[in-house]
Amino acid sequence: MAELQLREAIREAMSEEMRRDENVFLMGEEVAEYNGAYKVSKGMLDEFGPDRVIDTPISELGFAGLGIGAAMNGLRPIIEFMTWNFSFVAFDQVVNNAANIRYMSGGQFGTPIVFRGPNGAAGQLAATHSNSVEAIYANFPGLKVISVSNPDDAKGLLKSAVRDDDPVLFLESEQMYGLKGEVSDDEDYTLPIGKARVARTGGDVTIVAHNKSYWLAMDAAEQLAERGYEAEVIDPRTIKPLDIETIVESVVKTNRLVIVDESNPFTSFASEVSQQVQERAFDYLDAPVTRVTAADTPAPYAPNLYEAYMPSAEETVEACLSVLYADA
Amino acid sequence: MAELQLREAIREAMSEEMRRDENVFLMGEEVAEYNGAYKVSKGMLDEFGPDRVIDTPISELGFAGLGIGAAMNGLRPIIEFMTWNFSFVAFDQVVNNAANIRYMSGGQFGTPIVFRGPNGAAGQLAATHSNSVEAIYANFPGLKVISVSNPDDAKGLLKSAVRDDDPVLFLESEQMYGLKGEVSDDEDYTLPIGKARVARTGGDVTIVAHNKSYWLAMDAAEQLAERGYEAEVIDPRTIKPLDIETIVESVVKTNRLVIVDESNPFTSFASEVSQQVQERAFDYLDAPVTRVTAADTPAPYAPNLYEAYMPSAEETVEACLSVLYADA
Amino acid sequence: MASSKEVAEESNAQDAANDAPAGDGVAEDTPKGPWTEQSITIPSGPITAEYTFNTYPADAYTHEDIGADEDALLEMFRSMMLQRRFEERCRQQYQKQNISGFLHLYIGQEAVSTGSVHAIRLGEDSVITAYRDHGIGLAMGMEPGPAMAELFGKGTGSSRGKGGSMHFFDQEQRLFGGHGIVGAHVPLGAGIAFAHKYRGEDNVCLCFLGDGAVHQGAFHEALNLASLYDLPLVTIIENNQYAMGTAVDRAAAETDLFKQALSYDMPSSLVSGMDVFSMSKAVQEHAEMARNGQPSLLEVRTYRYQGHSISDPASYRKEGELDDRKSEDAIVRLQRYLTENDIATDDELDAIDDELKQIVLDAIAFAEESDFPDESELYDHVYAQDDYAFLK
Amino acid sequence: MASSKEVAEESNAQDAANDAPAGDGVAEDTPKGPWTEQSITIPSGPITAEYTFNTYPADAYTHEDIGADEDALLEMFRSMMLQRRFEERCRQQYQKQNISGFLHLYIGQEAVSTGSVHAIRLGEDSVITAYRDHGIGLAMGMEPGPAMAELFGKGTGSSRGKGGSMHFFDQEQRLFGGHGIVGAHVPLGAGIAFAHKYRGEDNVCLCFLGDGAVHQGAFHEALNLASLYDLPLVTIIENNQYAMGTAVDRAAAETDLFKQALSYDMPSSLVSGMDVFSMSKAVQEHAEMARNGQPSLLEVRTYRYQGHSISDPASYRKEGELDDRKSEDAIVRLQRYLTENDIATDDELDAIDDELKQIVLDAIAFAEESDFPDESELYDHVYAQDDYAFLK
Ligand SMILES: Cc1ncc(C[n+]2csc(CCOP(=O)(O)OP(=O)(O)O)c2C)c(N)n1
Ligand SMILES: Cc1ncc(C[n+]2csc(CCOP(=O)(O)OP(=O)(O)O)c2C)c(N)n1
Ligand SMILES: [Mg+2]
Ligand SMILES: [Mg+2]
Repeated sequence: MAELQLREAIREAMSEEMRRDENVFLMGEEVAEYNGAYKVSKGMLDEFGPDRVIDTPISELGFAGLGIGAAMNGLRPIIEFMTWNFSFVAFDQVVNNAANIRYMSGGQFGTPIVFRGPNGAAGQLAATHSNSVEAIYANFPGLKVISVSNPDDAKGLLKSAVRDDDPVLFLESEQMYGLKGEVSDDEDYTLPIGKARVARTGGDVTIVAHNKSYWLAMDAAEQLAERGYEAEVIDPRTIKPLDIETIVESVVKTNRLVIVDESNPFTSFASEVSQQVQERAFDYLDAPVTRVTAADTPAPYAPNLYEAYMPSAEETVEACLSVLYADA
Repeated sequence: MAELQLREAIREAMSEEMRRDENVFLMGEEVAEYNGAYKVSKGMLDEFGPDRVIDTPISELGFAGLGIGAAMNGLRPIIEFMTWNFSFVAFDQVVNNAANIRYMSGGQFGTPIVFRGPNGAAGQLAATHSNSVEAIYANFPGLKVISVSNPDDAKGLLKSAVRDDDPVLFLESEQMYGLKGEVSDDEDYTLPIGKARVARTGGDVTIVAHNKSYWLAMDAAEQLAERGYEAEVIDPRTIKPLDIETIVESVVKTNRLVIVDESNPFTSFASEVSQQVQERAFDYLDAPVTRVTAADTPAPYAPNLYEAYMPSAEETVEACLSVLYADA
Repeated sequence: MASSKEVAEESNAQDAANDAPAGDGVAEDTPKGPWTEQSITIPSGPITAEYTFNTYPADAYTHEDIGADEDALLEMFRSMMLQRRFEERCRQQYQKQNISGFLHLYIGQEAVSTGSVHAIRLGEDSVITAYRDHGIGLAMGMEPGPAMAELFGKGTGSSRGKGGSMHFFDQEQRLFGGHGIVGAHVPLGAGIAFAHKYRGEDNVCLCFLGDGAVHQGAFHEALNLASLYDLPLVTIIENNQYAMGTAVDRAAAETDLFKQALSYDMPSSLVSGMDVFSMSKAVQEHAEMARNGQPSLLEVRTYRYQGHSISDPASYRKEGELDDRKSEDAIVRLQRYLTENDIATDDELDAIDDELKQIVLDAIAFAEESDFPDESELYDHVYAQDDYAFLK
Repeated sequence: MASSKEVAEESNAQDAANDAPAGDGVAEDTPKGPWTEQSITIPSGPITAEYTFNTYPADAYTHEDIGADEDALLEMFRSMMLQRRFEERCRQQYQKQNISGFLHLYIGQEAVSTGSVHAIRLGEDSVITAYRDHGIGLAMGMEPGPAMAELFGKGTGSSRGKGGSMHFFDQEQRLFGGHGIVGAHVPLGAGIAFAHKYRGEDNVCLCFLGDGAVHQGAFHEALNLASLYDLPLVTIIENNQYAMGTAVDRAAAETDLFKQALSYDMPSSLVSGMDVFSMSKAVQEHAEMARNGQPSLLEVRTYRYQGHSISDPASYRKEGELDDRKSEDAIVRLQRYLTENDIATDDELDAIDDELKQIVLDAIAFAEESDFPDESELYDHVYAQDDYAFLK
């Protein structure tokens, strides 16, 4: 084990996979000469050279599609979106091409590709630069979506994503790139796609939260503990395929579920978890499944509005208390 | 009242609004000389001329953005997507520009624009031509999303959409364009955006269904009636803003909810309705909210696979019987 | 060959002389550092640039010019004729409702597919196209039976009945589809070429698109990337004059589509799609360029005889236009060439035609007799791991 | 003026002579019918096309040449100097953490904004740009106070604190933003121009974008539409040599960005962005073309002195490159012109500078003293109907 920043864990995963398999390459804006807009790929150009660590023009639609074509022809591209906001100009390539080609070709061609980059709001970046995309992409069959909250999961899941034969969307976080944590240094360290992690056990309420929201949930759990309530915190890690069994198991025990998701609420991942849980654990629920999300507004710039916009540990505590029918 | 096809009702709404307000124009692929890929705009070029009924190259990203810019500068564009599948190449324009400009400019510039076209699967058109987009777009604050099931609603709601000061996405159906129904011929006939329609009253189970699925629900309701169960069928008509009150009111009465939605299930509109209803009517639900959707796969071409892929009246009946705890 | 690129470099050299912006071509040779090599000093006089584009007109080449022996010529005839007979039946089968969904026929454009396939290393080089894909599929050797079965949506179809008309794929022959979103497959073509180069193979990718697809951003982004990375890609615009009901000159501000290459410092040529020899010649020369690391663009002028899809009456044509174009028919042209040069007699060609008609009837029979896919296949091929539990 | 367009038509006339594809320009005059006017007969010889691009070098124009009297000249000086002083303080305020999010400084490019604004009918013509928007905003007359307050995220900000640095808008002066997604505002520019034409106004839209934005499909689709519909649009590429850390010649296969116009049958010119006179002259002439229904493209060669954003050390520059460019500084250039031509003394200019510095300090004071927006404003301006019940 070594202590790494999230960005270092991601870099290590990419570098190890590139050493292991020469069909793996990294392509994106500023990934090579500039060492990455957020320094995730720092030093990789030096190690792997310009044929495998490739700078692109600002052409997401073009290079996302180029990656998919390369994957159809035997390579395993890692395509970096500087942020997932910019994937919207490449949306058609991801949802119509990467997702469908295996199916449309009757299994003749696969698209083993990883699209990765930071997701969600990252401070006062305003409306067009604060999108959370997990729900939108997870709606499309054929795609797998991963969203990580810590360096160890990032390394293990990114390595699995690169080895996976299907298109995987890997969501990171700009504000967590500096986050440190213990990371396995096993060159073959992989984590299974589609398995949630029970990060904290407790019998009173279940909190499901991924990416940055996971830390709000852990913070809220601490505050609840001080009030005598034990929250079970589950990091789904994979958005799709969703490990609903682990979540249901917990709800059967706690009879209460709060989902923290920094996306806009309407048709969000939180809505999906809620629907699936109430369908499978209806008789076990003692309170409505409750979500804590961003406001249903674009992201504002002003610091106070931005704070009001984002979900918080406090709101999470309140939501838990309300499903516990305890007064705040 | 006159009996019109869906396509005629849409045409009448557009033509009346263009006669009323010269700032309204229609732009899209094949809308003018060809009279529309599905003949929705038949005759409009003759009436309004090439300056107001405008053919475009196959440049959805370009002309969607052109429409938004024109809206910022005082016009009221109606942009036709030949089908909503093709809106994915214009995705960024719709979700980042149309949706956010009013907010980002602090209210200085609005984007009164209507994007319209057929949505959803329309027969054996395979994976890239069968997308249902309502959930994806409704996730974005700043957008309004309407999906219609009949000519009268289409006319009243499209006229409201054109007069609305915000961007409205208007979802039709290729397979319903020939569907006939009585339509008001009042030149000022508008229906409020954000109001659901209770199409059939019943006390045993509530079925929420929009667009083509509405007809599956009505069919299912008939079959249930024969078995002695009265279903209440609600057509939300507006996806966002959602008229949750009308739905909750019904569920409070029936204590059971089935949602029919031909989209892929994960993070679908059905998931959102389910989440909101169980949050607001938790104590009234006698059974889990149940959805009937397309399979969680891309749309296949083969007729038998396609049939298995799509939701059906039979599945809807089964879902209702299961929430009624009656055996099929 | 005189290519726009070389000339462009000349004219740039000359630009440089009157100290205009330097740096053209720098993208080709890896720059010494990440910094700009461009000057911000603007030359005083106007800048002029001259470009030359090769042309490949009809009736300009003999079979020796394209290195085709007599067997190869008869193969070309078979290939074009098979496409036509196959699609004539498709129309009929659609009316019989054995085929559903969209059906876009290639009739009239057969010289483009056949000439291109003749020019490449079939099975090693790669090909990708849009939804008007029956012709190229058959020209590449897809079996008529599974092809027809795909249109019928049968389990024996080339894509197991999952794709239909718009999605012909053939892993063996390296046909990468069959794509339905206009222009969206062009970046895929660049990626397929990228993989060839990445592995150090000297194979190329031919990427076909329609005249209407030129107006999709994807086309432009892909061409810039192909040129920037020196990808072995030949991008071939099948300008059949219409995009659905929209004439090419009602959609393109610059109606000479081959000039699109100028923005990407790429050679381009203009080719007749009504002569299989011209097509083969052009694709041979440009594929060769691609093998040497120079991507290029071809604009092919051709014509579709049928409507855009089976449901289109094509009333947008000018009166007499269709007959006019049909008088250029590529199959008739080759037929004439073969007989006039005593390579084959009309009877021999008729015999081949009869044989092909029978092959198509057999394909229909095969499709009819085949079963629809098992319902469980709905959940196959969504992911590599079939039958994912969570799907159901 | 000799424009690429006219020459293109010449060369096409000549093409036509050796019976090359006709139809160029057809897109301009409405075609008689929906059918194609294009020939599919391919000319035998190679096709050549020659293009000419006007240039607007630095130090080539006097103030009379651009119709500026002495007051106007001093206005230009004030305008450029205000931008620079304002942004120097922005940097400092960012370090003080009064400004957050992204901050992209325009320092070095002031002649582009000021020259362009001088060339148009301010308040009637329209302007749209990307996120590096402080300069154009101030040049168009946005008040420094509300501008700075926007950067501070205050309720008195020009966008009520909702947009920040990337989203300057001014309805009064017709600045349509301030946009953050690279290239995505270019179609908006076409649409703004479309509305001017639709209403029969003789106003134009200036659309500024960066050298990096040329590689977005949106740019290409928008230019084709602008040319096809004859929109009063002047598209201005501010080629400041870098897109973030990527030099223009590491991203563009064709590094002469002005040649992008060839694909859209549009005139284009190359302009020095380091001389406010050259900018004004170029925009005047091209805006005039636009008023007459001819859209065009300008490539402006300029340079940003700061990093891409406040957090960028800009270590990708060549050694000495920055000083080299700074020696071309547009403000110094105008200063020299004013003094050498006895239009103003150094003291007078210093006095103006001092005054501007004070204006910026007052703007900061205004921003500091202003309140943050009321929390309820989070839900305002999502829709025209404020405070939609369903939002909360
Ligand atoms: C992005 C997108 N927009 C619209 C369509 C609908 N559409 C299908 S084919 C077609 C015309 C394409 O014409 P062209 O590229 O010339 O190819 P051709 O049909 O002539 O072979 C259109 C508009 C689509 N499939 N994809
Ligand atoms: C579609 C998209 N991709 C990536 C980005 C991230 N990004 C912001 S600015 C920038 C560089 C743009 O350079 P240029 O167009 O030359 O403008 P300049 O910054 O030089 O003014 C990039 C890549 C973005 N905002 N939008
Ligand atoms: Mg065509
Ligand atoms: Mg730049």
